[in-house]
Amino acid sequence: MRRYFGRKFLIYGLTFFLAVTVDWLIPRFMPGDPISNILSRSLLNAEGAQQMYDYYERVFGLDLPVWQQYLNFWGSLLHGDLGISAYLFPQPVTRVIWRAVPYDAFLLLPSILLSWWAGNKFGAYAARTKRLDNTILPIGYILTATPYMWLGILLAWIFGIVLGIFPIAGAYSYSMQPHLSWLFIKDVILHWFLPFASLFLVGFGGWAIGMRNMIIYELEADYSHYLEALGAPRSLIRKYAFRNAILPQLTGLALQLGVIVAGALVTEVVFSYPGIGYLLLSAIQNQDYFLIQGCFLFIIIGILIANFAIDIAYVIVDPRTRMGMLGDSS
Amino acid sequence: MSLSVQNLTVVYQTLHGDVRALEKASFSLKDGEIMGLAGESGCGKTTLGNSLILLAPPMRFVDGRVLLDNEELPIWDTDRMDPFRFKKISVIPQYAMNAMNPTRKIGQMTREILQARKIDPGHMMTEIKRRLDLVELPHKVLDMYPIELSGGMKQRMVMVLSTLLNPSLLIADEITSALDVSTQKAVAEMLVEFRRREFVKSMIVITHDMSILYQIADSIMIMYAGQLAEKASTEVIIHDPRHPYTKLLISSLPKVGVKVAEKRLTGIPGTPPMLLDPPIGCRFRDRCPVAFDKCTEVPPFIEVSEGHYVACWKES
Amino acid sequence: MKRSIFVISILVILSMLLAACGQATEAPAEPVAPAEEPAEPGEEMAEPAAAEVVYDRSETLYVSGAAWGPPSTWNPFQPGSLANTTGTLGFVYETLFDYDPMSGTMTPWLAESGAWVDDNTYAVTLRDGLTWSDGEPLTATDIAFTFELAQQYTAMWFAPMWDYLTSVTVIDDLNLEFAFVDPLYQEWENNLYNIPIVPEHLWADRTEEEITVGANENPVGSGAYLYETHSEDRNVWLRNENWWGIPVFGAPAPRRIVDIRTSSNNVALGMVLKGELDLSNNFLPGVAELANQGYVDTYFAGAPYMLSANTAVLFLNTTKSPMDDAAFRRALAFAINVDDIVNVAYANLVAAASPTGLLPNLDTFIDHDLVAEIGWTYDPAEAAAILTEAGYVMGDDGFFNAPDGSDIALEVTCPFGWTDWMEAINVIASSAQAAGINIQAVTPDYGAWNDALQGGTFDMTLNNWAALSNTPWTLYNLLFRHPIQDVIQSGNFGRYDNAAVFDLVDALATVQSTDVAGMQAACSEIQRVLLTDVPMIPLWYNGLWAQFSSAVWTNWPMDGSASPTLPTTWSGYWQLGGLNTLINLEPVVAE
Amino acid sequence: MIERLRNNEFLFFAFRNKRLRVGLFIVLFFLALTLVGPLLAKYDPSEYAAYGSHPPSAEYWFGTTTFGQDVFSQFVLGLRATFLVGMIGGGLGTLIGVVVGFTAGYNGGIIDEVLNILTNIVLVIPTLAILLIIAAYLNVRGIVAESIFIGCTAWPWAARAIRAQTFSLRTREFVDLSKLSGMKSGKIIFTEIAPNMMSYLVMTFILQFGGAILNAATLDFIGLGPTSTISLGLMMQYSVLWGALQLGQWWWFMPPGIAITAIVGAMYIMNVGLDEVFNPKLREM
Repeated sequence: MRRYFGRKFLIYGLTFFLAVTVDWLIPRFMPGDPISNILSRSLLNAEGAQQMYDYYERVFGLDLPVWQQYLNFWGSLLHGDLGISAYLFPQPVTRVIWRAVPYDAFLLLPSILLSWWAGNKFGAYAARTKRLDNTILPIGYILTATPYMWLGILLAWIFGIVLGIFPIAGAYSYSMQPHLSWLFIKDVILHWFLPFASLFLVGFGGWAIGMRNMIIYELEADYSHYLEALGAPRSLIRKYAFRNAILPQLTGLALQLGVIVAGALVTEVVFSYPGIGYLLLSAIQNQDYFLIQGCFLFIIIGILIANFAIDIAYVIVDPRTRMGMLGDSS
Repeated sequence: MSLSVQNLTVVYQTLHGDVRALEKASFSLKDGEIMGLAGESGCGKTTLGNSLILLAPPMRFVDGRVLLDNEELPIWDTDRMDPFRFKKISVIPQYAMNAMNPTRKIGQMTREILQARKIDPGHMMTEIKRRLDLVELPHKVLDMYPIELSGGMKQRMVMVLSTLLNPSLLIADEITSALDVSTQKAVAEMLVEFRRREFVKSMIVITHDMSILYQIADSIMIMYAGQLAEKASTEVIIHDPRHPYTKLLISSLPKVGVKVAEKRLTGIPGTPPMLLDPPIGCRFRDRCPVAFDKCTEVPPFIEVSEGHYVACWKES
Repeated sequence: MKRSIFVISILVILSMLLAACGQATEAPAEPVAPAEEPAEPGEEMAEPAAAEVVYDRSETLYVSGAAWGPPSTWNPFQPGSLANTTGTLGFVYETLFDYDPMSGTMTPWLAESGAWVDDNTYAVTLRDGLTWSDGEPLTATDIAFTFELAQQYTAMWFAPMWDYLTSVTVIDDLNLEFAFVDPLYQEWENNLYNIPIVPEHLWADRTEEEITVGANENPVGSGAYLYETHSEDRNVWLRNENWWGIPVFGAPAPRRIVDIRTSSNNVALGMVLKGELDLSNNFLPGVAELANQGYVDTYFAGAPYMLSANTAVLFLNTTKSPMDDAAFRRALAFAINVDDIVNVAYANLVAAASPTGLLPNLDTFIDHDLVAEIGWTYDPAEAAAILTEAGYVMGDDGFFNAPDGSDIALEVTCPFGWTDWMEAINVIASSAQAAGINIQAVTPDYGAWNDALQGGTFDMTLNNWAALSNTPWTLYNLLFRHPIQDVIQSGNFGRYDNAAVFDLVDALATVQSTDVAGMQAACSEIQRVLLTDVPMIPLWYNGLWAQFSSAVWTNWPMDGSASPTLPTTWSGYWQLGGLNTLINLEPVVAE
Repeated sequence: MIERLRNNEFLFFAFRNKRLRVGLFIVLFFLALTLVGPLLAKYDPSEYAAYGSHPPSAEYWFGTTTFGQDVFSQFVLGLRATFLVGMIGGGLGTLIGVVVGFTAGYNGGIIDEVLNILTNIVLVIPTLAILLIIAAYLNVRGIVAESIFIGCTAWPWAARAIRAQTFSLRTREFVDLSKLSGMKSGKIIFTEIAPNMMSYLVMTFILQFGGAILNAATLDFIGLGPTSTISLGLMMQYSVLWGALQLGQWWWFMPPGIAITAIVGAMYIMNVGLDEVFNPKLREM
């Protein structure tokens, strides 16, 4: 167990370090010059431009030697300071991101957890009968194979445009100011539903199939046969199979996080939902390296935390990890 | 008569048709008899073992009757078999190493199985503990996960578990093959001990390992290509086999007590026939040194002397 | 386990929901920058409105197309690209004058009048009774303060003006004088309606950083609207009922303006079709169709549907061969099929540009005889003729080779994702190829494109950074910006180096704006250089994209309506008549 | 005896397996369309075939875009891009995965440790984030470049799976070794591990193939795809960007989505089919 966590921490540590370094490289690596991008649209005459350029360079601290910039980056990072957004100048990056985080949590957590839960239940159920398996399994496959944004587009087109049931842009109506009333909450949920649905459906399909396959393997496992030989009822066998099939699914969840984040990004783009993914895209389109850095960092941290949570859950449900027999190759 | 099997025929369903894995097997076990069941791999001995307790697809029951303590076993109907399993007939499977749910504490799993069989685990506990002592397992294994046990310990745990309800027939399938020699010996002796204490009435011990049988079996039954070849007391099989196949088998063995493992019978030219469409008559015919035209008919499995059955025209 | 997960996720949903609302509610109430305390009174006026959380459609105007991103700064001195908060200049902060491109006249705004007393002195008289939205009076000292900020801080965009502005003298509350040496009359006039006047009593004790780049949240100005709130995708402005201008100009019709930042134009399009948007200033390619079907209104009933906002110019890198050859450049001008750009890439939403590059509002300064004489139109044959004459030889690959026999293979670029321009450069490339000039269309990412543009490493590229202006000098000053630097922030990207024309432009700058004839003469000379030497090629006028619906608000400016003004919300256009448009609007009376 | 039947039964099962057949058919269908499509397409993908947007018709089979480009022509070219990405990206991903996974699994020990940590790191860092940066770093991008960095970031899970597989096979062989005396381990690798791995590799590749396609679509959609050609993802991006939804130009955004979903879905279904073929436990008798 100690070994298990020791190794996990090592990996997370390394990952974080590398990620941050790569992150720091972004503005230095990418083409274009953030400052001239800021100034490019402002109609200045020659000397004015030059003066402003120098000024901004100081503001962004790009006039220091590289190694110092790197150290400063770590320094300010530990103080939770990610610099100033160029595209949302002069807003601090952290503030911009914090404004987006709740929307992500609101969109991602329910869709991930619910799709995982429902998918597993459903997959286990589908594995039970051949008929269900043959009819519903393909649907699952089609769902996982659907590109997030396309499902988003479809839902937006059908429910937003053709049927006009749901709004397809923003987090709440333009005609409202946030306040606590059922009207507003309903409005928020209406805006939230389609993006949630597209994330949920794609995930759901994947988990259902994963679980279905897992269960089938487990039902063929030796311990299942032994139970049969001892005349144990199907219910017990299924119970064991499900419990054991959940474990790989849990690992799967950890592995999927990256993909899901990507999915969330494009989904937010389709529905212009003001989460980090959407922010990241605008940052990229506007060459706002500092904001890109911030978003990237947040995503990494989020995923690391999620992974860690899953590791803990794993230790709780799987004795083998506790025995430290599996290390991390679970 | 603890067990009597008559004309038991079981096939494996494959897409190319039925593989006749067990052909008209008829034999019986006396109360308290430990019968060894030997033969090359793929000769159908495991099929026989399984068909007695868990006849599941791709196996298919074709014909025959099985009486256990003069009661018919509905082996063709897995649901109706359930009441007998564990209570009347039980098994120590080939895969005993992985037989236990890896994510359940052993004690908990035991309890759940017992409850599932409508037995109050409560007053089984003392008995379980007694038997753990017997197989030299500490009581705390009940609070352990299978992964924490060594191969031998798991093996013994499964033995205790399978025999917990004192079945009158126990099928032990290759229980020793995965163990090192010393543990093998111990496990084998425990089987005898179990019978002595009447945890089980009689046993069928399926194995490649003649030496084990030599130690513990009262009688040995030899199978070839899905057919019974010969059954007799251990002494007789070892020293005075009658069936040509048995003879070759025994003679091909090095000194008794040495492990033969899965070594193909190099002594005998040819290989066992494909059982998809087995040759008519005696299936050993093609390889048999003494085969003659009569062998195109299936030889009956007849008692040539007290408790000694042989399926060979030469002998009848 | 399963149950727990279920429960958890339910809880999560609820908590997130509340989180989102809670977070959203506090969003507007951002930590306020120092020296904002006096903003309180303004807040109070906004008070009753702030209580409203659901807006009354009939008094609200929904607009979009101005913001490039979420509102981030309310600093009126923030240069163009960052002014995601349209209205900071115009709604909150006002200028001395207003320029109406439709009539081509300067209208006094904060100023009651302004005039050159002599060649080096400009006198301004303010209107009486000007007030800041916090109740303080707006006086000449505020004007002086504002102009002097630029003297103090070189990072202000209009700081260079102090090269010829020597002093600002306050005479009394309403009168002040600006003293100059050799003033650039043209630039000065342009600045008159671009420099926002800020309140001294709130700005005096701000640091340089706060003034030049501070976010200036909860701004307090003198204008017709008050900042009410904002979020990621909108700015909400509330009418200033105590605006000094109401008795002068009349009150703007909409009580509240929600300026929406749509993630992409298609969202705006959807909202326009649903009638959720009253005025969209986004570029919507399909809109000609919709206008014809009557779903939306545009300024012109037919092509080009839109007014012209700026000139898309093809800059040629004159430091590279063969663009360093005037003959080649002129041939290229004949080789580009502008009509295809207009018809295909823009589906008739734009108009072809005059070779002089000047927008229609400056038509008086176009020397039409000159254009007729030496201007160009699409004519591949002519292009071929010019090239052949200049010694270019048609190669067997169907493309001309340079006189020295070397192959010609050029790239025309625009940023990836600027789809209308991407289509445009496709047309440029294909029509040039048809004329025997080997040009490929290439679309790098914005950053790389901008590097090449400002670093002068491109072959030829599109640019349209000269804004709608009161003077031809603005455009020509951009096209012939000098001196030429290694990195050119804006203008003369092709590094066309011609002292003669530079002098002409500088001369134009110093012509009194009242001296129209003088300006025309100066322009004519510049245009002669432009047409003969072809340092760059003006192609088409980008539209002042505007599509509006009369479902809730009517009397939009349209071709033919009495004294039309610009139907736009773009940042920096409010003082170009945008505000008058709001004043002229009329609510549709229910039933 | 099942063991002995398996080999000659493989093809039999393969052709009998419904899922495998369906999946294969769909993939082949689109592949064929990719090959013959350009011949059928009447226009150049970027050519302005029509004046403005038209719904599908005999002239424009899939209609035209807002700019009047022929959707069908773009579609077939986009298909090619999609398959290319799948092939190169999926192939590369599989290759790296195999090398890393097999080395780790077969050698074990410190090599395993190191590779394992590496794998986990790449696994945790969200692929897209990296792709975003790489993609943004290249100013002018082509399909091949895109495929390559997709492949370079997609390998970890493959490596993991293959490592585990190699590991189990290896250990399984040890048991056997002790059983059957005198069989050379080299022979084991070829007779036992290789065939088992083969099936596994095929399936890994198929999954990587599908994954690469989806990744590419995502990149393209957010404008980080190829800048020099058309792809299905780009078609989706443009259609959304230019208000195909609002203007009801369904013929513009439907085909690319359907194609991607169908191809990837078919891949996955093929995968189950193969799984059932390779793994007798899952066969339906």
